[in-house]
Amino acid sequence: MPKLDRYNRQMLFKGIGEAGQRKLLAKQVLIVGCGALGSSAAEILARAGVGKLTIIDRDYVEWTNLQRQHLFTEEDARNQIPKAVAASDHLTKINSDTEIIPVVIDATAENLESYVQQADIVIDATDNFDIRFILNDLCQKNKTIWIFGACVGSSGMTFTIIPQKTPCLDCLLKVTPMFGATCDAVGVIGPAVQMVVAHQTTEAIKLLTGADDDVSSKLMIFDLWHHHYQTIDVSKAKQSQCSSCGVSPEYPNLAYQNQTKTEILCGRDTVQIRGKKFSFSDLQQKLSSFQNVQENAFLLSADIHDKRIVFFQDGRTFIHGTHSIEEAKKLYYQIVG
Amino acid sequence: MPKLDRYNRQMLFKGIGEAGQRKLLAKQVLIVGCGALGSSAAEILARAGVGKLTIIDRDYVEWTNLQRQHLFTEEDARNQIPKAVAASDHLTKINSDTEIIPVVIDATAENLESYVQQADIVIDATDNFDIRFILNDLCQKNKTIWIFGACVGSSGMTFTIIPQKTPCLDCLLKVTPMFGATCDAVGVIGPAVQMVVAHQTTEAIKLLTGADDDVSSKLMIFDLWHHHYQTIDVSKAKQSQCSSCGVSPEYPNLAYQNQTKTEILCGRDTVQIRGKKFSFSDLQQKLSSFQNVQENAFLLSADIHDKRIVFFQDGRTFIHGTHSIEEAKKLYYQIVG
Amino acid sequence: MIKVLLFAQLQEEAQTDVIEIDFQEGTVTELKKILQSQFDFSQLSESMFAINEAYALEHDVVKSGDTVAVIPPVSGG
Amino acid sequence: MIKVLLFAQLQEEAQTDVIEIDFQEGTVTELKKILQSQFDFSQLSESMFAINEAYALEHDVVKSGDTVAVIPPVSGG
Repeated sequence: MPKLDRYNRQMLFKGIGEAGQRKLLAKQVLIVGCGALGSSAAEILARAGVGKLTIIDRDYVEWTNLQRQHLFTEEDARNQIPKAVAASDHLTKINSDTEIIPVVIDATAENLESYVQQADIVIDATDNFDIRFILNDLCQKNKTIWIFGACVGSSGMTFTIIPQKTPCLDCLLKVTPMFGATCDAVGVIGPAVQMVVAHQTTEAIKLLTGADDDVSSKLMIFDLWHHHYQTIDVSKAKQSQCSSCGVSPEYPNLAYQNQTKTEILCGRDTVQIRGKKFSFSDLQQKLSSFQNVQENAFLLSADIHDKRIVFFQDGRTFIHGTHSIEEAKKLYYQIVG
Repeated sequence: MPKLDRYNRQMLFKGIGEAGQRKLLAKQVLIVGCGALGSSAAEILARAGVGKLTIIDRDYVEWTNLQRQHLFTEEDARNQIPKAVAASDHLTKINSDTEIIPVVIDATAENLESYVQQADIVIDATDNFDIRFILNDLCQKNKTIWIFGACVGSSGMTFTIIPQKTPCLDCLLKVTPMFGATCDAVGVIGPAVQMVVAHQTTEAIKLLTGADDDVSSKLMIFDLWHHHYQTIDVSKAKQSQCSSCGVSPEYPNLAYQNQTKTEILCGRDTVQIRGKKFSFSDLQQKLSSFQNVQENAFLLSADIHDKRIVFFQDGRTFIHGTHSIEEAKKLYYQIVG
Repeated sequence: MIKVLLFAQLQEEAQTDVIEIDFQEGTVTELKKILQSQFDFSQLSESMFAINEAYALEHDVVKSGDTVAVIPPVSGG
Repeated sequence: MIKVLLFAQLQEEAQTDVIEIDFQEGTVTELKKILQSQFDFSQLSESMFAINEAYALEHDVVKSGDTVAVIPPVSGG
């Protein structure tokens, strides 16, 4: 069938029309993170016919993801497929017109910038504030709109951050939180994810189709279990002296770049080590005496007593079963020598 | 991994916990309709670990569905797989613990009742008021809770109808609408679908896990494009003389059963004829002189000049490309003789 | 002044999602007549009305400052 | 009386999602002190406050009848 016909029900919607659909097909969206928010946002935008989606994620599909992370199947968890790759495989079957670029990296201030520069808009589907503040600076620096989103329990929130217009994340959170509630610590229900994504993708579709005047200027927060829904006017939060979006920006999250080579993945009972790249064949020899060695094109894993070690091709290693950096490093060096 | 572990993030949520998860795994939900609302509700509930989902739908996957109907792929549209079957195939890959029963029938007052009786709750994912009023009567008669949902454009609404407690659909719509706005006539955007489903499935999960006190008693209506969100107290609408939920119910939509053998599928440019069951091999002979004959295990279709005819195994036939019952019947009898 | 929120197909018929009307006090029936006289609505008689997020009957009173939601039958799914 | 809506982890810490407080008039800073004295909140200083759906600064005034939303940092995704 002709390319446009499949979007008929979306073109019938007055806010988009055929002209809006043609714009969508020519646009590029960067989705940072491909967990619950990212996989669902990617699905909605691919079905809607966005021209190109770049999906960045550092992690692989696990069984506990399946309860709320759309696109992924039991086979993806069984084979430990990186989330960006698994999402790309499923999305291609849903809409072969949309170009999907899966990127399996640990996003940093450095490697993220070129992706931000290429994107028409950025969807925040990350799970920690470190990367959100980096994204905030990068988007202000490059004058790119990004759509903040987060959820936990039965609650969630979203806000569209428009450079030179709305407050930025730094303005809103004057005190940088040490941590925020995570799904891994306090749980989350699937519908809360979908509610955040419904708002993020609506605003994205408005921006991509040129319906800028209809974009919400408010921060939306809800609780589905207890029936709260608020849309908050945050214009007052904008600070002219903000170090990220103010008159003399310094982009602190890019300048004082976090050099940590090792970090605890919040609430995951996992430590990530950024190290040298090893060949998988070398590693396989070293792991040969351990249990449950699994390999696919993207990662190699094994059980080391009560812990599990996972090597990625980009030089990162996950040690599952500990939140002690010391213990994780000890185990890591036992293997790589 | 042990059966419960994959639901860890949902059990961590205080409103559900391990006790709630065990209840979910033992529950049965009937989803009537497997278009946009139905496919997404089924995905969320299967991922959440509902024990058994029965999915009823009379239609097959078409290209224009893919823009907003989750689960389905281009291959499903290419092969014209019945929606209930396609959904079942995908859901089984997502959660093999959930039993999925796909039912390819045109739901009527008669064939629907036994499914309603078996279900713990019913999700409305239909696309017309005829079937919703039948569902309303069946659920009142059998004291089954059903969750009304509908969407169009960037708007949608939902309301949980609890027998002997809330108003029913008849109470709310005192004048039975001749028609309601359909996605096929005025379009719909994907996020509006997800917003309705997020609310329907949250209420479903509350009911299934025993969190009845947290169930919303309000009718929710929204418009994502124009940022409206209202939760309406409809308790005043309940009528003691209602013919469906009142003191002397008559269930008019079951009693005066719609005997139409032929109907126009609203906004679809399609006529449905309920006729005799023919063997597919007989039909194939009759269709041999026509273009583009396609067959799968569930249906047989062909182009007849500028129209397309689709035979289902249960004796129904769709004539696409007309909304004239007369013209459709003429074509039908030309083929079946 | 009252604020009238229109949903779904009513928006297309009125070409807007919010109408402000100079309405001091009157019943829902009276408001319906005014709306029907100003716009070419096809399904106003089949629509639900809510005043300040409470379902309203024909004789219920709308006062200046109220927000009225008008909800037409929506059958898409 | 004011109504305080709590979101996400604050609900678990207070064991409720809505608190009614006998509060006549005072700043957000004063309200925070009262909340912190009554409940064992871990992230109140990092939370956003909104009065009647408008972002509030420390010196903004909360009056009887207002609805205050308290929004802690949420990082799940």
